[in-house]
Amino acid sequence: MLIAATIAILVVMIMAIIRAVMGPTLYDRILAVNMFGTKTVLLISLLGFVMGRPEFLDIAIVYALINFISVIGVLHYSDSSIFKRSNEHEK
Amino acid sequence: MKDLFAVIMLSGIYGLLSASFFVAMDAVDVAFTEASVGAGISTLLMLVAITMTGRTEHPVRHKPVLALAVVIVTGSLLIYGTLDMPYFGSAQAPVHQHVAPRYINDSMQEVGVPNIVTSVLASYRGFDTFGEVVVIFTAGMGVLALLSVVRRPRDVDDVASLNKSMHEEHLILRIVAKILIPFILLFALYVQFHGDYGPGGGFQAGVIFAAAIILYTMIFGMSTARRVINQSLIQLFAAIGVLVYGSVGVISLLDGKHFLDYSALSADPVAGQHLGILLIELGVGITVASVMIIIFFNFAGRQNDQQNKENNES
Amino acid sequence: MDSVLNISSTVFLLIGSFLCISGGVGILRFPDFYTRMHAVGVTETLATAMILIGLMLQNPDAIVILKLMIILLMALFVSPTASHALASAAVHNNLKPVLDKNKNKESVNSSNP
Amino acid sequence: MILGLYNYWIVVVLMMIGFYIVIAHGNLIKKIVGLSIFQTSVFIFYISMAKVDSGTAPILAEGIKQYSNPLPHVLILTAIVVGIATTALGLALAVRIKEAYGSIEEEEIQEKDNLDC
Repeated sequence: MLIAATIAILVVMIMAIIRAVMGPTLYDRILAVNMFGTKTVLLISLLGFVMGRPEFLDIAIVYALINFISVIGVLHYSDSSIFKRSNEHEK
Repeated sequence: MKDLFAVIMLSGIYGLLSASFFVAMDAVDVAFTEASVGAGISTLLMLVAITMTGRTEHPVRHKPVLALAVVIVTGSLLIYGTLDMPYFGSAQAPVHQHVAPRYINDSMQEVGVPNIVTSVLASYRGFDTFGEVVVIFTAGMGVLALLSVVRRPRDVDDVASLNKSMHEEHLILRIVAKILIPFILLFALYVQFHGDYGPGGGFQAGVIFAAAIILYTMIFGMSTARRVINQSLIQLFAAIGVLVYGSVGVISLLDGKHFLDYSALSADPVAGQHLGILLIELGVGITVASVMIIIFFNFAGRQNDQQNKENNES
Repeated sequence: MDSVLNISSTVFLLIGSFLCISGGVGILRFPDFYTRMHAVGVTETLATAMILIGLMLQNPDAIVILKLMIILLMALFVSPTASHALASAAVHNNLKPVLDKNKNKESVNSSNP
Repeated sequence: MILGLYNYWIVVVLMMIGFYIVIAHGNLIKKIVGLSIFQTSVFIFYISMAKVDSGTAPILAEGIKQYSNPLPHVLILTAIVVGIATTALGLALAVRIKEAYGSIEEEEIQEKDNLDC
């Protein structure tokens, strides 16, 4: 059962990568990366159980934190002036 | 891809993926580090850098056939070289015969720390780690020398008022960050001192600590963060971390033992090892955290500076 | 008792996996950014909660359950915040949703003269 | 079985992707991304060498006989943090180059240098 859940999460991760590569707008890419991050948290907690040593959930906690920080950071810096200018340029 | 932003997003995904690979390969400590470094900090630094250097790449003018040929030749030579290597996962490989069995079998008696990675990192190969810490310190100094800006006091007020207007926009973010940041700092301390028994240690804790400060800087603005964390104080801390590490070594020299031989620190050699590892991890943590904060502050400070200049010009 | 735990954990894991997959299909198939965000929102909170609860039922160890609770709490705190920040940034930078062409043509025209 | 060597081949492929990006692209930021891919391939090489079949993570616990090799983990752990520090240094250099030359494309920088001479 654990293995089935792991495989399901891997499939979803692949889908997120496809969206990150295709993503027409910047925000689609950020969304895909965010989703990939949360799925990684799940994958790591599942892997701990699959390998039979579930003590190492600290890594998953770090992931949840770092993922949040990086999404906020990406948004913060994608708001800066240079990006806006190049976005207008694209339009 | 010509859009560097997309390149950086994908490299962030690559970092996440390689960290989950490390978990699957039993390297929990490495996954811990890669999680906090590869996915978080490096993506952020690259983003700050491209806001300063421009977002698009110019098309390649010359044909990359030569480069491709070089790459293919090198790659096939390397693959030919792997043919003599031991198989994946084989327990008879030469790597597992040399010193590893001693670390696995004897480290519990000699060092008394369940996490073998920590005992090898801080005790058996302590000198090596000292070198790494000095390298990190030097890199921090290099960034400081390259990017530090002399700021005029008048500008700071402008930035502060600009930040105030931004604060009202990010109300929800601010509140959640206020709840989360103490938790992150506490978790960093847990990682720092639990490194003997589980995955963790000074390197990881330093990066997580710095990540919390970076979150604070991004949400509450550069000038507020500078008021909390003094730039010169943090430079002092980076040096103190290296000095703590080095002085532990010197103390054991003064006691007539080898450099970084912690059994000199206490009457009981195992207790001495515990104390030594604790002190050294503390030194590593302080240095890594302050160097990461220095790097980020300098990047972000320069970016703020550039934006202010552009605003003044336009 | 043991078999009850096992079966319920299996059920939770199955629901979680199904929600994950449906969210993954959503992120690929939905037409614009805002609808994709809806799909991701489903996987991020509900599916995460389901899978983590399923894992909690698998292991009787107290510290493991505590850590899983922390992860769950973090996920419930963090991902809605991140989604909110993402959506508000997208709205601020004038990213328009793709509206139904037949129904909304007039309204789009009237709002953008 | 020659297929037992597949981990090295993955490493070589990743390494060559990084290498190609470094030598074929003119943009300095992209070169740094390429370098970090190269770096990660080396990490993966070490970590995959450390893996032992049916071994678990090298943290001592009761009832476990086979551990993976801890030594490569130690080396890579420090290498990752040093890697981010050096990447930051490279990015700082790129930012300074942009300020001095107005561009981070290799060819444009060289043209400007030639004009100055």
